[in-house]
Amino acid sequence: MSLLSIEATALLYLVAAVCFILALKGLSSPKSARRGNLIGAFGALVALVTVFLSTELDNLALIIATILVGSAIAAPISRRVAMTQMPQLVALFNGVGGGAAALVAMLELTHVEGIGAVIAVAFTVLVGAVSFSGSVITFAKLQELMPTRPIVFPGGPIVMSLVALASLAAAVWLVISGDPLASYVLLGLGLVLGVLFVLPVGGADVPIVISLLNAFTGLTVAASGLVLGNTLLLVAGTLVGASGTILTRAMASAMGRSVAGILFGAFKGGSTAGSTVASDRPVRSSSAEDVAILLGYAQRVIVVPGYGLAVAQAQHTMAELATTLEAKGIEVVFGIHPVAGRMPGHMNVLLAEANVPYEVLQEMDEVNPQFKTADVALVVGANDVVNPAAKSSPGSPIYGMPILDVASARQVVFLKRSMRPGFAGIENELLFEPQTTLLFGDAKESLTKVLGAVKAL
Amino acid sequence: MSLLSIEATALLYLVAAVCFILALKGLSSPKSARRGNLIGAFGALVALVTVFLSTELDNLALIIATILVGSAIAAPISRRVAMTQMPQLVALFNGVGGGAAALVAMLELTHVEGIGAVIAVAFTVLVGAVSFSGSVITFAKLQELMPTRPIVFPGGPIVMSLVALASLAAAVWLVISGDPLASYVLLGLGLVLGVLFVLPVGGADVPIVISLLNAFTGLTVAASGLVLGNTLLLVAGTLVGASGTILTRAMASAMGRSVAGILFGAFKGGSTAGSTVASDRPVRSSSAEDVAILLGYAQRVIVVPGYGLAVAQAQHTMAELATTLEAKGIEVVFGIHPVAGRMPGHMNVLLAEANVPYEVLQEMDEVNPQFKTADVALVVGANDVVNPAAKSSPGSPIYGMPILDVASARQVVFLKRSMRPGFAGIENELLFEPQTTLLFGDAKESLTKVLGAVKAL
Amino acid sequence: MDPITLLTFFVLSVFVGFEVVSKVSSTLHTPLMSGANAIHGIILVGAIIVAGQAENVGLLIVALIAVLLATVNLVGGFVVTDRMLEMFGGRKQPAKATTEEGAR
Amino acid sequence: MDPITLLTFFVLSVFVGFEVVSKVSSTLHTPLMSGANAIHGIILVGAIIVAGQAENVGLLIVALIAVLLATVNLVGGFVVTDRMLEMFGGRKQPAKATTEEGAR
Ligand SMILES: NC(=O)c1ccc[n+]([C@@H]2O[C@H](COP(=O)([O-])OP(=O)(O)OC[C@H]3O[C@@H](n4cnc5c(N)ncnc54)[C@H](OP(=O)(O)O)[C@@H]3O)[C@@H](O)[C@H]2O)c1
Ligand SMILES: NC(=O)c1ccc[n+]([C@@H]2O[C@H](COP(=O)([O-])OP(=O)(O)OC[C@H]3O[C@@H](n4cnc5c(N)ncnc54)[C@H](OP(=O)(O)O)[C@@H]3O)[C@@H](O)[C@H]2O)c1
Repeated sequence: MSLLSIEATALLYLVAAVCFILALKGLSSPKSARRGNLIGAFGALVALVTVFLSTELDNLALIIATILVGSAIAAPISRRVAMTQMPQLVALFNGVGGGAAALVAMLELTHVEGIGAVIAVAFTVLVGAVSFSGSVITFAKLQELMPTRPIVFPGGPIVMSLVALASLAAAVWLVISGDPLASYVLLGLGLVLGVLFVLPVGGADVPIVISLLNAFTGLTVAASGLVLGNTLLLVAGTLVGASGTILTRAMASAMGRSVAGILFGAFKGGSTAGSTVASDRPVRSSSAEDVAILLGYAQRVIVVPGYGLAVAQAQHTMAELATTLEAKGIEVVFGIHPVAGRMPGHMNVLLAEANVPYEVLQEMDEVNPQFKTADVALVVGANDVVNPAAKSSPGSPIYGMPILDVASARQVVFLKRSMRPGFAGIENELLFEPQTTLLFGDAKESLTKVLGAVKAL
Repeated sequence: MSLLSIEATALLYLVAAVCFILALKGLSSPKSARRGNLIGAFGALVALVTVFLSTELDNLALIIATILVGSAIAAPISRRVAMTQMPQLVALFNGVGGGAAALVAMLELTHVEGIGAVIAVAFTVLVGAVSFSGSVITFAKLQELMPTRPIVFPGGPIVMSLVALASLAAAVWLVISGDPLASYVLLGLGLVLGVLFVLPVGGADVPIVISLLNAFTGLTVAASGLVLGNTLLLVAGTLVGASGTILTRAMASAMGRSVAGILFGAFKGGSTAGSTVASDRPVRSSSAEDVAILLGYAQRVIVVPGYGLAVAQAQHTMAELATTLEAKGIEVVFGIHPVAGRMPGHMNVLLAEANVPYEVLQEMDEVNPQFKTADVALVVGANDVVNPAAKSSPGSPIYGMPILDVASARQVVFLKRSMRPGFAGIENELLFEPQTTLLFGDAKESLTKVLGAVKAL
Repeated sequence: MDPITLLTFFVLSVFVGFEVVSKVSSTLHTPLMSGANAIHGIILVGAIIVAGQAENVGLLIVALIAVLLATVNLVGGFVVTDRMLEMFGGRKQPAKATTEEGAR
Repeated sequence: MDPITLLTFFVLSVFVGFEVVSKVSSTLHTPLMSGANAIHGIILVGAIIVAGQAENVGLLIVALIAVLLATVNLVGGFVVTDRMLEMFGGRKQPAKATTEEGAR
């Protein structure tokens, strides 16, 4: 149908673009974030209605059916997925977006005119493919379908460089010849490149890579806008590309890392996964019963959750333990480090899901002065975010990162499985301090035991 | 000449627009402000070179000569003007810009096609004229060519409404007929409107009005861009319009006022100038010699400069007094309130001009804790920024504005001419406190006397 | 549309994107990422256009795959972000939340 | 150029303008105002164009007045802002300033 004039179409697309800007604006402030997201969704709706009303489309029924199928797949998954699996779902959605952009550009190849447009096609196909396969690998890593540690194989950097060069050659071929075959080759090489690109990234750095691939997909959508001469795609894609770039940098710096370091760290040897060698220095470990007694006779307990709590899915058990302690008149608060866990804000989401009331979740700045008066700091699957090396040893990779000051609590209890270090791969001196006790084991199992023992007190 | 292709021209204009964006970005952070301004100037240069190289221009010699004359007028004035006269100069420059936009639009009237463009012409002529005459009045007020107090005459609001309606009618006439005569009428009405608009604004509110007129001029330049089909004018003008709007609001809120209140306050009676009735409650006043003794035997003196220091042009005398005291081993610092004086940052500029070294100029947050240990707080022509009513009386117009905590100094000396209140028009209880002494007279004269007496000690 | 116009759109959008997101708190990084992710799902518009112009069955199939992928990106992205923000939302108004809970 | 393109430029520039200036400290209000003021002096480009196309002496005189006014706005604006910032500049690096003064 062409119910809309060219002007009306352009105007409606502009409205959609403004909605997207407002969405991003809203999302960057906590108060307006949810409304911002809804404004974005509204903008998308406007754009969809516009495309249907303004363009002469064949295969209308098939298209609409496909959209319905897509929605029927995406909506329930998104609604049902556990909070812990959010990051991989976001990665997957990002990947399919990149894939779609690559396919759209390939299909437009035969229609475009001018060298500029063909360059945009080549860019979109290559980067879209990288984004697709890279996102699939991050998905697999986070979903633990494959090992989360960096995967490095001998000659990796050389293979990577060769594939990158080959992709460049295919892109040039495509631009010069306009041959569809070249676009298939480019697509294939892009897919391989994406895999090689993400394999050497360690599990905890994955969120940063997702954000980077997100920015990539944004740029491919912008390039598709150039190819199709569609202002909305251009503006929306560029917005995502630019804000995604800033966001990637912000995320990296919030955890004291550099983006280049993350991407090439594993190649260069200064791996992002750090050492995984367990220390053999003596520590004081104890039983679940001992920990239960410590907790049961405390007045103030501060819980510090971390990556391990998320991995062990122990948030519900932890919430129950907190409720049980509070029923005994013990004050329990949670100290949330901004980069604890797998993704920024992870702990807030996880604990909110486990119905931990908001007022006991405290940000780092709020909670830090309270450790002095706490009887027990219960560190559940966290390590780097409480490591005093961040303050005291200038050489360490986490030096300068603000940490939770658990060291000033009267007693510190660590729940972890072994003496292996955390993400940054450096030893935590706090483990060897006299006030520290360790309870070894999976966080969920340990917490279940402690919970039982506390109830039995 | 048409040495440049259409694409090259558009590209260079885009470069200039980016320079302007970077200029605004730079100007909003202290570290990069100066560089930002230079980037902006570079952008303007690029744009000028571009217009000469890309457009077929008659009268080239005359145009260049006029530009040289304009530069020869503007540069020396700008370079030589006293810092105290900055605000009026900015107002004047803003006004001429608005005037130029109005003239350009009028001249284009015969060339434009389409109702949209004629509407843009009407807008530019009207708003440009308002901006021009309004700025001239603000200039006259600040330069004290006319009284700075709000000028209200009986029936003012009615006259204003009539002129506004007439302008609207002329604009409609212009849009419908495209008659140049209508544009002259509109120009004339705009000039009258600008005068009526600014007359009722009190002296201290003038900076906010300048900022508002600045945003207006920006919008007229944007509209001229529409008329001429020039992207650079459109983008640059819009930038200034949008940032000027935000800036106007920020300035108003920094001094606890609302923009609407400022513009219509005088009409509604809740005037911006506040009361100017002198209080007749008893105070302790003393002689310059007494003040000199207080200062000469102090260990720490904190000087709080304000509007009166600027009005009296007493900054050089104040600086000399500070140097003299420091030569006697007395510690002197200046406490700078962000909205002290006539314009934001006024005191910094004024005292920097008088060669007061940077390290003794302290911002409000730095200096406030130091009043407790100060022997004398010397308040020179300031009033509202030290008025405790901002903290203690919720009803007062300045309630909630952060103030300099002079009340906690051992002795407080006020240099002012009378018992009249400051800008906000409310009595200052601090004047009646036991630790307070007043020295009446013009700030410059009083300081000169005190300086003489200190030297004679 | 001429290239410079498109370039201008691009440049202005870059500034908007940069400025809007700079200085966001780390707590919001994930929802912001996921929200931005949803926005680029608007490639669906492009996928619909190419699907509507597909000249043979092969091309149509590829185009419909693109439509499917883009739909998943768009719909899933907004839904997942909304769910995430639902959890964040309350956290920011502890006072109100407490009252509500007290009222129950 | 078509109206919607111009509108798009306008809308994007509004966002850029808003975002860039929001949250500026009050100390910088005056220089920022004066810098923005200088930028709109770019109306000089428009004034030059109309002066170059003036068809008779009357129009030319008006156009040249516009050129003069715009030049004053542009040149004066940038110079005044630079002077103001020169004074501000040092204030922000007290340590450096002190060292320099000590060295003399
Ligand atoms: N939040 C983010 O956005 C983000 C993103 C990327 C990277 N990072 C980085 O990740 C780190 C996060 O710090 P963190 O303190 O939360 O984590 P961490 O330093 O990585 O420590 C996690 C601890 O949990 C333990 N653990 C793992 N699985 C467990 C299980 N099933 N049960 C019990 N314990 C378990 C580990 O020890 P065992 O192996 O001995 O059990 C380890 O000591 C920071 O370095 C941060 O920079 C964060
Ligand atoms: N900085 C800005 O950007 C800006 C802009 C607009 C408005 N404002 C407002 O202006 C006020 C500034 O506060 P402020 O404390 O600096 O000034 P203020 O409260 O207006 O007080 C100025 C004082 O200086 C005295 N004075 C005037 N001329 C004098 C002279 N020649 N010699 C000696 N004293 C003289 C006046 O008393 P006498 O008449 O008795 O001498 C008055 O008490 C605030 O309310 C602020 O919101 C500031």
